[in-house]
Amino acid sequence: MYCNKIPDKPVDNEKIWKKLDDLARANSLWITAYGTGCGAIELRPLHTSRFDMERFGIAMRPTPRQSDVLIISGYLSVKTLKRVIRVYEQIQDPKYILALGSCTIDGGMYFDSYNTINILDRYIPVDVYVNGCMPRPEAVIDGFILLMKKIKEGKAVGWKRYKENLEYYRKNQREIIRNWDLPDYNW
Amino acid sequence: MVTALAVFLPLLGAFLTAWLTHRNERLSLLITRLFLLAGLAAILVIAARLGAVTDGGLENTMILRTGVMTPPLSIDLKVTGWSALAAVVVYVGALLGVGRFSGRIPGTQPLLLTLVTTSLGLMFATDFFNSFVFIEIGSIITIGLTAAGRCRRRWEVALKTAMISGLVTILYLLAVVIVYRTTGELRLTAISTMTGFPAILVSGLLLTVIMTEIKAFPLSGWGLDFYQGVDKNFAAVYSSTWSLAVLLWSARMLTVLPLPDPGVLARIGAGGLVLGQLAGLRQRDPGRMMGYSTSAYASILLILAGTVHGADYLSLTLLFFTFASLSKTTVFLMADPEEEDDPWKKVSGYVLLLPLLCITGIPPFPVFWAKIRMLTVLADISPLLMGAVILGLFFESVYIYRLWSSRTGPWQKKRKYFDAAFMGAALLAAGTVWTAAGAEQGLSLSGELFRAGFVRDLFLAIFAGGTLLSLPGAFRGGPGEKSPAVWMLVSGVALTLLPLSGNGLTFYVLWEISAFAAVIGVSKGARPSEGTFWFAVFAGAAGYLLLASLVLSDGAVSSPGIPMLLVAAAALLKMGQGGAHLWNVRAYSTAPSTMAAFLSGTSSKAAVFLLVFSASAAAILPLGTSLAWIGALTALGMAAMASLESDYKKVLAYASVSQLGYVIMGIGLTSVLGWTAAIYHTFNHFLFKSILFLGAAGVIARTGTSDYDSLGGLVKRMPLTFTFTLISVIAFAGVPPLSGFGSKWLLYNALVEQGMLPLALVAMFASVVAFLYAFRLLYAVFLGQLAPRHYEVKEAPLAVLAPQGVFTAVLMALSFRPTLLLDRLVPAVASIAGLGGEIPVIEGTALSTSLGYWDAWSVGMMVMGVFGFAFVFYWISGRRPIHVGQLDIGFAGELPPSPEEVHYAGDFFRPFRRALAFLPEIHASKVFGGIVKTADLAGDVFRSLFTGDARTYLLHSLIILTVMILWMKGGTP
Amino acid sequence: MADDLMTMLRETVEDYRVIRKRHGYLHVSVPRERVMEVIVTAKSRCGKNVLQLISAVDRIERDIFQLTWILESTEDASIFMVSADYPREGCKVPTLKDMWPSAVFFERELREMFGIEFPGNPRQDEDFLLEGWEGIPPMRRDFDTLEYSMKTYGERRKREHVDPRRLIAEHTGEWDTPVPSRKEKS
Amino acid sequence: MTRLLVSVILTSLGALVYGLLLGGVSRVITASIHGRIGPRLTQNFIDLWKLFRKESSIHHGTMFWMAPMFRLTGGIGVLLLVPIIAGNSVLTNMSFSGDLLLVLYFMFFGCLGMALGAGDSGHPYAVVAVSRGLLQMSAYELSFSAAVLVLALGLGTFSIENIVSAQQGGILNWNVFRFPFATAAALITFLPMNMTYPFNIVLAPQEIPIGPPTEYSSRFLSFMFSGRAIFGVAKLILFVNLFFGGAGSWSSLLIKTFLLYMYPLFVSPVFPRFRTEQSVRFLWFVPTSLVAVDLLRVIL
Repeated sequence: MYCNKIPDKPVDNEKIWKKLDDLARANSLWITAYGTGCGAIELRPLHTSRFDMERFGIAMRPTPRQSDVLIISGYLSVKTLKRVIRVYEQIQDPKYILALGSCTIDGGMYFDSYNTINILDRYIPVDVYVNGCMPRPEAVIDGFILLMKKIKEGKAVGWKRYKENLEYYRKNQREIIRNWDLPDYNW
Repeated sequence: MVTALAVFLPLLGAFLTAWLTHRNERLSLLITRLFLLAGLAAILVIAARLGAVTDGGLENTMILRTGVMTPPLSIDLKVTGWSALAAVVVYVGALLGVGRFSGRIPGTQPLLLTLVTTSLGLMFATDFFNSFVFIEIGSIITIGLTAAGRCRRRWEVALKTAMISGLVTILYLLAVVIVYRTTGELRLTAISTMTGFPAILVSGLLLTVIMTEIKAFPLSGWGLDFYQGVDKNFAAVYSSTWSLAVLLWSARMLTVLPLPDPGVLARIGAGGLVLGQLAGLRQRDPGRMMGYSTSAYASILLILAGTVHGADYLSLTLLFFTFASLSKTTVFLMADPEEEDDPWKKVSGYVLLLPLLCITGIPPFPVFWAKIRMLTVLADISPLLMGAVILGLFFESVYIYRLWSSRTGPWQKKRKYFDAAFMGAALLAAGTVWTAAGAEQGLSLSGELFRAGFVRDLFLAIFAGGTLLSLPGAFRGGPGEKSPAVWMLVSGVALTLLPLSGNGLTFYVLWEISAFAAVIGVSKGARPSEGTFWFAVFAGAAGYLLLASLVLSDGAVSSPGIPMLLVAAAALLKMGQGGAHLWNVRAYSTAPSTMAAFLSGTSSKAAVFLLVFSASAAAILPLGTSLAWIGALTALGMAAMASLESDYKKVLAYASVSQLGYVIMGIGLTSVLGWTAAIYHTFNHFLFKSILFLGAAGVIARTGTSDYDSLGGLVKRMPLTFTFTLISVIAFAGVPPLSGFGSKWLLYNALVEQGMLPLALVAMFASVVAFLYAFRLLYAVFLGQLAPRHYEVKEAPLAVLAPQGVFTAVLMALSFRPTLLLDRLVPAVASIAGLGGEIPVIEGTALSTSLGYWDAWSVGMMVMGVFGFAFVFYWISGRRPIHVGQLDIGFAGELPPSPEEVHYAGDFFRPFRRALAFLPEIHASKVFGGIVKTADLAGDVFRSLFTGDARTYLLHSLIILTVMILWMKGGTP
Repeated sequence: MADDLMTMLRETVEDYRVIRKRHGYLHVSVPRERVMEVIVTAKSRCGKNVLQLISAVDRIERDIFQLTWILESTEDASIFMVSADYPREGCKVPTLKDMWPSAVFFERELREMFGIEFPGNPRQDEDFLLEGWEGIPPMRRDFDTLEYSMKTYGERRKREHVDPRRLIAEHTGEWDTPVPSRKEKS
Repeated sequence: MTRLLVSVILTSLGALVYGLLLGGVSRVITASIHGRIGPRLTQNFIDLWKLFRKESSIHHGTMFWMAPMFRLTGGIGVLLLVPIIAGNSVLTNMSFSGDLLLVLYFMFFGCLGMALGAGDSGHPYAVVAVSRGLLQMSAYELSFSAAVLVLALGLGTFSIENIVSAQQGGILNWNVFRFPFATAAALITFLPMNMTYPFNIVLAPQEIPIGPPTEYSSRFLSFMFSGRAIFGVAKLILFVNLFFGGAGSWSSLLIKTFLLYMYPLFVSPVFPRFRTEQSVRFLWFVPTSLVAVDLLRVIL
């Protein structure tokens, strides 16, 4: 029922279009509209006339298949993490993760919760952290601009890291997700 | 001497067995059989000597004096060729039944043998007194045998019979007294000389006696109770001995009754036939059904007596009653008398079929030949009378079909129940061959009934090809189904011969054979009863309409006016148009799938053929617009129904009816373009509906279900079936470049050319709605999630796959080069006289009219080119995509619970239902339900006559007597 | 309504204790042997037809779980709360699933968070919020969440503390909100 | 033949560029209506390139695979069957191979392919959207084809070129003035055809994640985007040909299509979305009754 393939290690063999590709990728960031935590509420203003994220080519996509960026918006419970992993793996390469809020960095105010992860980096590769509890829309936009910069420079390679170190991430994920029933890789 | 032997041998046997019966049962039975056989031999000798079998032999006479004195003091018997042949049936019936009845209820052999003698005596009797003696003895024996066996119910029946017999005796003796007083004679023929009031009185009395005895409506009440309650084995013997004897005696009497106007008999008969059968319409008890059927034959006798004379009368009565009696005997022999509630419970409908079809007069059974001759005579006298008779016969066929189709029991294991029945069936079959061979109107397969030419050859190809290609899959039925191959072959051969038939009768016979072979084929389905019944009823109705048209137009398949109307109605019924889709849907969904493919793909084209060929265009013209509207509305309505249905085969059935709506539309336009469109679409429909149903056959054979909700995702397991289905779906949806677009293009051109824009709109809407079910069909069966229980499913069997491949190849060829067909079709259609409108021009691969143009080849090439380019471009422009699993879908981060829960198939077009909700839901089934209900109510009125109380029946007889006498009195000056 | 309840309580249980009583609000504590009886009667006789919540409090000092059933009436929105004490170890409480199907979910939650068993609830062993939790239930007070968090989710990063007031002070040159620090206050 | 091939390729490419550009314009204008700055004009090109150059993609089966090709073929096919500039022997492309009826039915080609792909993806929402889409299509095709049939009957031809040439000689000869009601109906159906508010029940991202293409990613999606852009342009040209006098030159073609494209923009941003049955009911009755007026005029 599920595809049991393990993804190949990413290879860089196309140099000709790389510059153009990175430019296009940077200027067309499509977000998976998936609110993982409290910070999702801070994303809504980005649509509005005041902040208008569309001017950067950023748009919301309702399905992970068509998007590039997954936003982890704030604290992440173990239960949500499992879904986040599935959604993240279903996004097609190249893909980026923007982590909002202190909770994603070090647990924030939920540092001693029995059910909230403390360091997001251990479970999925984060490209840009935005500090704050919660970060204001300006901060989020700032994070996006940073992400765009990283993409243009070819440094936003979290997805490559993830694929290269899949066993490491899987080990960490399986450590805390006790009823692990996800397939080998969520295609 | 031989005559005496023939008559009195059984009586001798009776004395012998009376002595033996309680001493040695087996010997007694053996002796009974020996005596009956000897009698049979004797009567055969007589029949041969009289030359009864040859023409004119029916009237040859042989007199037997049994005493030195003259009648009534001695018994004088007059044997004619006619009665000799009937006597053969009496012997045969007794022989068939004696083993079953007497074997089960010991001590009845003497009475049975006496009954045979009495029956023969009554048939041969020449004067009133002799007749009286025989009637009395016969009645008493009947009562005695009815009461035989210790059963309270039988006693009741016997008592009723006794009461009726008593009344009959009184009335009969009264009549005899008057006859003797007036004429001084007791010869039966003496009464024909009577005049004045005595004649009326005698006629009234005797007519009441006859109607009561032969159980004609409305005096049939006791007969119904009799057949329902009596021991079924005795009923078997009774049907072809005493019942037949009484019928034939009455047949003789009716010709000599001094009636002021013999036509009155026909009217009584016709009225009784219609009303009596209407009352029987809802009957569910098999025994009672046979009672109603008997009553129908009694009415037919009255009609014949009132209309037909001379040799025709003799041969008709003989054909009707001997074979009907024999059939009835056979039916009763199949009953299991131990079963009180439903003696036929364990019988499979299949074995009942032969005698029942014989009773309803389906060709080529003997009763059919009698029926068609009767109708021909009636058509000359009064078409109205003929209509009434056809209606009555149709009613009869309805409950007979119910009797047959509700028998779903498996093949009876105990052969002993069937030995006699098989004998009866064999005799019926022999009789069939004999009558069919000797039928006056010849069958011919080489006439010029239908114009030879491309169109006829095209239909020939459809019929032959469709049969051949549907056949391979039919050898192995689907889950729970039996193989319909034999019947498909019979039906298909009859269909194939259809275009070659040389006269109207041949056409009709082939049509009916094809239809009823198909009905039997349908009955092989997994749950056949409902579909079979509806199919049989509608096929029967279409057949009767066709028959009426045939008789009215004197053998031509049709001529303008009423016959054309009838033919059109028959064709519409056959194609399920205008609300008649009820049978299609029921039959197709319950039939074996290959049979459904044959029915929908091939057999339904017979109706198109009938419409295209039976009528000159001029004949159809007055009906044209109505036909076109019926077609358009059917196309739309059925498409909507198909979208909301969620059974694979039912959807295909609706779709089939819907697509045929376009054909009817095209024919209704009576223009060259319209007919070209109709015939082109007929061919297309033949191709893609065969593919679809064969595909369904494969799917159902592999998965065992036809329910959308439990299918899905089969493309991964049955890719070839999917490909074929996909191609045919695209074709029938009319999407270019496949061939369905061609028929649409032609049709719209024709419609706009005729200025029928509203019609074009309806057609357009129907074709858009067709997308709904087209997609749903593909999705619910082949796409979406594959349920785990279907993981092991294999590709469809080759026997259905290969024909699909052939059909698809033809379809593809036709799609890209429609001119292959149109090159010949257009001139052929253009040459049909009476079609107006412009003729489309074909240049190379392009087709054009004054309105527009269409070049299938270049469209096809363009699509191929662009698609190929896109494909190649995708292929070379990057990495291959990864094929993921069926549950690897973006499900909001969740793992989908199970494939079934993710598969969205139930109530697929719910908003459609909601959007339609404010419209009153018009269901053809409701309309038909209303008709049935009305008929039921009307039937109830007459059914309420039959209270089951013998006193009521006595009262009926007396009332009828009074009314008749008063009526005839009023009629004479 | 409250009078109704009081009457009922007087008739059913002798040793009940009123914890709090307001208009349309009654909270009583009853012995655990009688609690089901009280709830059933409250539903059948006093029209308390909604089960709002089943809550548990871990009173580790007294070594009990205090379970509270919160019932409400849809007629006048009055609330009736019944509390009962259960021993912490091997705590078994009767299920209410036959009276309120929704009780299944409350009971599953309690089972998961406190380890309170509800024999008779067919779904009590299904996961409710925590997927595949093992070990001591997290809402028990003898469960050390910090230790668990450290062990499971790793040591949190050292954080660099920045007082926003200092930032503002650096920017503007003065503290704009002179709030006394905790030390000064004490 | 070569000329035809070159024309076909250039037309398709031109339509792609024009379609994407129009999409950009519409996004900018919508943003302006909202009081936002909005994306770049070339945003659609960027998106397309990004999708096209994504590094991985997945597929669910053969039909899923082929659906974007179907979509592209449907778009290009309709474009090629419609004469782009009347009288220009090259830019009539393949319109010699069929008349208006063919175009009308060929418009289903892409939809059907798309629906099949969505079905093969095995995603329930994709199929829910297909169900809605087919229903809505059945509704708007009724009135659109009614309008077209009225035109055909009124002008006595199914040939698009003839329809265009019948409209020459003054602006009052345009079908929009000859058959105002039919045109109005057709313009109403133009909204659901382009899946704009209030008829965008198919791609309703908030209800059913983006509908049929919900499982499509990367290059598949880029093919579908291109197909949709080209199909959009083809529809514009068809409408211009049918109702607005056709195009005699490049300039008039660009102006007319551009103006026609702007029209939904001024309807859609201010409307909420219909429910499916509301949409279907509206499209069954309102535009159809409009056509009926012209139908009666033509018949009587």
